Amino acid sequence: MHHRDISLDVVLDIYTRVLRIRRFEEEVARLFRQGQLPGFVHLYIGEEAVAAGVCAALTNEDTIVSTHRGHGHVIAKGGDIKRMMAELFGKATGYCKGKGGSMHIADFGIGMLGAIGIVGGGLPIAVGAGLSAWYTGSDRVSVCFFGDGAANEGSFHESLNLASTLALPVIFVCENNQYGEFTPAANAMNITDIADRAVAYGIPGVVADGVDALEMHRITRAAVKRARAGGGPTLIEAKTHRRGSHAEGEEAFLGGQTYRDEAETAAAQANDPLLLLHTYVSEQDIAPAERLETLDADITRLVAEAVAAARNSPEPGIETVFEDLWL
Amino acid sequence: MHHRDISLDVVLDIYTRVLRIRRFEEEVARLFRQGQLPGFVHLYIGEEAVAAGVCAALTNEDTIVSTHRGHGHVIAKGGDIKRMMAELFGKATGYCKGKGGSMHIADFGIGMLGAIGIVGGGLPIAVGAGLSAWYTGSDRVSVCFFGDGAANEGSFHESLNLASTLALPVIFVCENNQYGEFTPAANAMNITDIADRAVAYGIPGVVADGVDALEMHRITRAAVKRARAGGGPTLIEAKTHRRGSHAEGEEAFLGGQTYRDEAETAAAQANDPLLLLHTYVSEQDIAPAERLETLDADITRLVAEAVAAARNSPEPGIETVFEDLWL
Amino acid sequence: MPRKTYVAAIQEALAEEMRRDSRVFLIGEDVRIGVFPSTRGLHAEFGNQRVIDTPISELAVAGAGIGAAITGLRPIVDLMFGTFLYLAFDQIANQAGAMRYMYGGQTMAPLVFMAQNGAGSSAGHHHSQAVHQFFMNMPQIKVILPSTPYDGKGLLKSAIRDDNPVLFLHSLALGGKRGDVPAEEYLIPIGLADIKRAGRDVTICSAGPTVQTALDAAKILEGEGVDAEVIDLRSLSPWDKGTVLASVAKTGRFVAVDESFPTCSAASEWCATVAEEAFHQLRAPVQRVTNKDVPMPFSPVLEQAALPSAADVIAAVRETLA
Amino acid sequence: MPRKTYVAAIQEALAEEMRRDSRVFLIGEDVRIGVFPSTRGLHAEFGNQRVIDTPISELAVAGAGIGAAITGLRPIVDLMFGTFLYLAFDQIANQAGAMRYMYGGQTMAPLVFMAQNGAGSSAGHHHSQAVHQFFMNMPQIKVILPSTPYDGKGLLKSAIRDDNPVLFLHSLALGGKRGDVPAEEYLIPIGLADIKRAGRDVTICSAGPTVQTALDAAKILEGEGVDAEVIDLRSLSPWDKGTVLASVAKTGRFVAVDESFPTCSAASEWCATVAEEAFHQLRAPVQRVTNKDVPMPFSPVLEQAALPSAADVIAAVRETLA
Ligand SMILES: Cc1ncc(C[n+]2csc(CCOP(=O)(O)OP(=O)(O)O)c2C)c(N)n1
Ligand SMILES: Cc1ncc(C[n+]2csc(CCOP(=O)(O)OP(=O)(O)O)c2C)c(N)n1
Ligand SMILES: [Mg+2]
Ligand SMILES: [Mg+2]
Repeated sequence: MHHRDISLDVVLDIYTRVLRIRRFEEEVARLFRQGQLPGFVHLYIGEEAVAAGVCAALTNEDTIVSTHRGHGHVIAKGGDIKRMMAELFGKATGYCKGKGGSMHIADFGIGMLGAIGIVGGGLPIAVGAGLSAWYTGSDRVSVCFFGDGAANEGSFHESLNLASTLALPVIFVCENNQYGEFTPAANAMNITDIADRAVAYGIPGVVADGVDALEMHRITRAAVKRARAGGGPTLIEAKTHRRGSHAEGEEAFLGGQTYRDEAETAAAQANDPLLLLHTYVSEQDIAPAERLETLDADITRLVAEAVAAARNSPEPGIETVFEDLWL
Repeated sequence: MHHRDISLDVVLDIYTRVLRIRRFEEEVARLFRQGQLPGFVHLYIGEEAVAAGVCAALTNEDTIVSTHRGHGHVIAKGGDIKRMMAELFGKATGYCKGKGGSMHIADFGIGMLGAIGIVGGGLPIAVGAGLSAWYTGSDRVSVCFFGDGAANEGSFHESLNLASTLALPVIFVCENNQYGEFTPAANAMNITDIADRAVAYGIPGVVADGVDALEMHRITRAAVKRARAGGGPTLIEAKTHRRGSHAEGEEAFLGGQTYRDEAETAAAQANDPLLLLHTYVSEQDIAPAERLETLDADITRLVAEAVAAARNSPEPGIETVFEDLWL
Repeated sequence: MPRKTYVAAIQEALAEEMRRDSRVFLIGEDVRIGVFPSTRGLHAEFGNQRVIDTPISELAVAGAGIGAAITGLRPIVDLMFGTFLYLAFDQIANQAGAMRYMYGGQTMAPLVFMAQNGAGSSAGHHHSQAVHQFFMNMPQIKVILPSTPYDGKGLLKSAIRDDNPVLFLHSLALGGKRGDVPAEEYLIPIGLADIKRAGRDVTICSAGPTVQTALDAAKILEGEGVDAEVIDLRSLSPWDKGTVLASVAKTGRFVAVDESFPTCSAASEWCATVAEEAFHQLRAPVQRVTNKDVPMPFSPVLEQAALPSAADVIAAVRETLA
Repeated sequence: MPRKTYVAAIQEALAEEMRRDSRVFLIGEDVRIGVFPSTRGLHAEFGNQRVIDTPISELAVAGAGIGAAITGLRPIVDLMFGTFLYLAFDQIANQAGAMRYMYGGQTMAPLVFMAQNGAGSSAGHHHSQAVHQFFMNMPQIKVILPSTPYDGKGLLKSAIRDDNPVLFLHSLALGGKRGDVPAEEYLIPIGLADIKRAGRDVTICSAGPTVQTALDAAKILEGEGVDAEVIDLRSLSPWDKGTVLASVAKTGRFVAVDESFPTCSAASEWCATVAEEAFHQLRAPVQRVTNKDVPMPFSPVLEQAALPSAADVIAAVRETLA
């Protein structure tokens, strides 16, 4: 398929975002296996097209709210890989000075209002960001990422309904990776398309191929346009899959049990968002192979530098436990 | 319209339930105006057809869960008017020994699992009652009454979805009286029919004329049959209206403000469920006029006796504050 | 000085602050009509944009307030009854109070949650619980519970101007109570107690509706020759330890009167603090007067029996003097 | 005696009770696979009907447990992390604990809510809060927080047999800890404390993970010639006042060690009670050792600094001896 309506610059931009997420996450996986990262880590590999396609349709002023699986969202919105990596290490130089960690990265400077460890916890907050835009007459839009599992939380229902009644500029992006932890989405809801839930709120619901970053982008662009024009919220369901564990090290949780069909998983993994985009970029001659290789090398180096910097960064001082409190 | 599929006995039974509710509530309104009842009172006048039509399709073993506007549900399920009235007075002889009051009447003996003052609070509990039936292989069904306002609570979403995924025998009866307190349903949701929300859960959603007790009955009967056969939950939206205040004495809340269109309200009130049923019963010669008059007189006397008994009942003893605690 | 009701004073604070700062707005269920008179009339003045009715969706409404606050506005989120905050508990505990800290100081959440707290109108358990104790436990949430029109107005205005999340609790039981409210603008700082009656013999610590209970008790005790000091904390978090400890240093006796279930209540906190920090000044065991440890019953007779009463306070004071 | 891990002991309790009583079943998110090993293997033995995976819907799942309980079953509702109970708070506070009372004794709600409580795995604020203090405040909810495999098993079995709602909290931090667990069946009554170390000089009251903190402190204090008594409350509601007061009568000194934010914490409750009921036996001010009053930070260094430590306990004990 040819995406004539997406300029070559934008395609390359989206490709870069996907690649940055991929290389970052691959490194995080390694670090976790080596026992270098505290806490829980939920990787975004396989789902990069969603964040990249969506965020490329946003300005710096537009805001996003993220989940426990949030690294990809931060990077796609333009986050600083060094400060992210330092945060994963719990270091003083991290985005949150070590107070947040993987599940709580934020960068208010780029409209990244925070990752949230409570499933469904971000939806109401995104509605509030949309309310702000509406209230001040700004044309900012608010995007909320959340999973298929989160779509079964009460907060999903209340948030979409509230955004709809006030016609707020909120775009709800459901990343349907088919599982909530170890539970297949099919066991947790009796419908095939979460997008159908839009009917309950009188708003548009769109199913998107979440592996195709350019389709994600096109659909988001339309929703953004609608929202900026006062048309209210849209629910976008991105059909996607996660490559790896629910949380890194899930083998320990599973104790030998399995929960995914291996053949199905392999098939899904063959459908790789990076590969898909790479093929398109190559076939359309958007950038010469060397340029893509240089890009990859640059990103890989950046990630390596981020790791080195994070390792060499100081632990937060004990006294900082009592900082960042009441104003 | 002729309701050939509903036997004359059942029609008379439903008529009786409607009338019992009406006469009870009229008396409660009087008592409240006279300042004889403590706390808040939410009347069901205008909505009687819903509870009556639904409950006539249930056995004594089937359970219901109710709301802040719960008197009609208790009566329709076969509740004792004396114990209800005493409870409204807060007397020791009331259903809950004066501990519950208008918003918390229960009668576990007839499968009335309780009125609940938290909007939307009953839905999860009704799912649990359905879960019990499913678990034990009983053919009991669980009915949950709730309002249009409650359909915007997260508990609505989670409860319908949970009941659907487990295919539980739960019938969700949404009493859409067009208002949640003083807010029109149209301001609180962007859709016309709450029944459409069934789509989100892959279950049937039916719009019913909530003023027509016999239609309510027919639709419920079908849903009950389906549930007993393992077909899972149904969402029934009963379009209805409340005759009077949100809560008795709402004038004090309103301070001269209005929130309903007077003409619209008058039109709705002309469409009275008791009148409708009375006309049908008379036209179909189901019972002679004298029999209906006697019925009315009997009910009126029963209510009057209930009031007298409640008045003459003792206040709960102070020591009962410490009764009904841990087993 | 003009005399106003408690609810009217609250309404005035809302109106004045909305006039002063266009970022301030009110959102909640039926705030236009005003289920409580505290929000009545605001819609007429400020319109649909600044007085926003919502669906019945406490979790989303609370969260929307937070989202609006961290993006530059100053919302007042009316959640009506304290118990309805249970539905929004996650957003308040996990987000509102923690966001600033969790994100390393990148943001602030200047918003006010409002709700009626406690019992007294025979509404039954679902509408009659006090909830302040839960929110006192949460770091970085301020909690206010005023007892007079004057305090209510001055503290609500401070709450709205505060850059942190504040839970402003008011009391149906006090709604119609009148008191002096100056015509001129004034603020009361959050965290400052007020001694509502000075005394030498025993310190009675209270807040919200229990202030009157304590004062009623003090009056009767006066007849018995006991001179009680009644402290109205007004702010529950942060709270004015200094005033309480100074009072105990003087009286040597301490009674905490709190409308709450007893365990892990505000009264527990006050007593624990006094026992830690004023132990050597104490001449008798501290005493707690709280709700009985049962759900709130409906019957007015039982409800009164379940709530802390002046008689309970008097008994506790006598214990400390025994 | 066989040695088992804390989680294995909990799993055993679940399996034994499910075998004993067919009305007992387990419901929650991913209980089949078992996010925590405490529920692992049960699905293989008991199948889909008695080990029920649900959507991520805490409010409905908790409420469904209540509905099942009042209609004759004995559900165990696994809510995974304590903070997720915030989403189910309404059902627990407004319904589970109150139903029996509210409806005049017509019903009972025999169910167990299970969740991991507190911090220690660097999971950040949203997964690391202790929640027991909230539920201790609620009338008619029992709360359990065991510190050993033996206690965990015996108390969970009692909880499942209890006719009232019980919140059974366990601790990830203790999950891998081993201890003796008899092969024979046994129960531990709810509401009974255990003296984990007898001593004469100071009473240290603790529960869950703070028991080890207290024991670590006691060991070091022993080297300084201080003989501390460490009480493990095990049940937080109802709690064993008698054992605590008897200990204070002996030692005259009291330190409460509680993993919770400080204000209105379990530690507040214990100190208030001791100050009320053992005042004349106290020879020094009571002391609280709790979390610092900040949201739970992620960094292991900061997390440790925010939690109560043995050093904090030692400092508090020294204060009481000063
Ligand atoms: C309120 C809440 N319930 C449960 C959890 C535990 N939990 C963490 S991730 C997760 C699965 C979420 O599934 P989904 O929304 O599909 O996101 P995904 O992990 O697939 O990206 C669960 C249940 C949580 N963090 N918060
Ligand atoms: C959780 C919760 N939020 C708000 C309220 C206050 N309240 C009581 S009744 C009511 C309106 C309910 O509307 P609806 O569900 O349509 O029922 P109706 O009163 O129309 O029968 C509201 C908002 C409540 N009791 N519980
Ligand atoms: Mg998922
Ligand atoms: Mg309604």
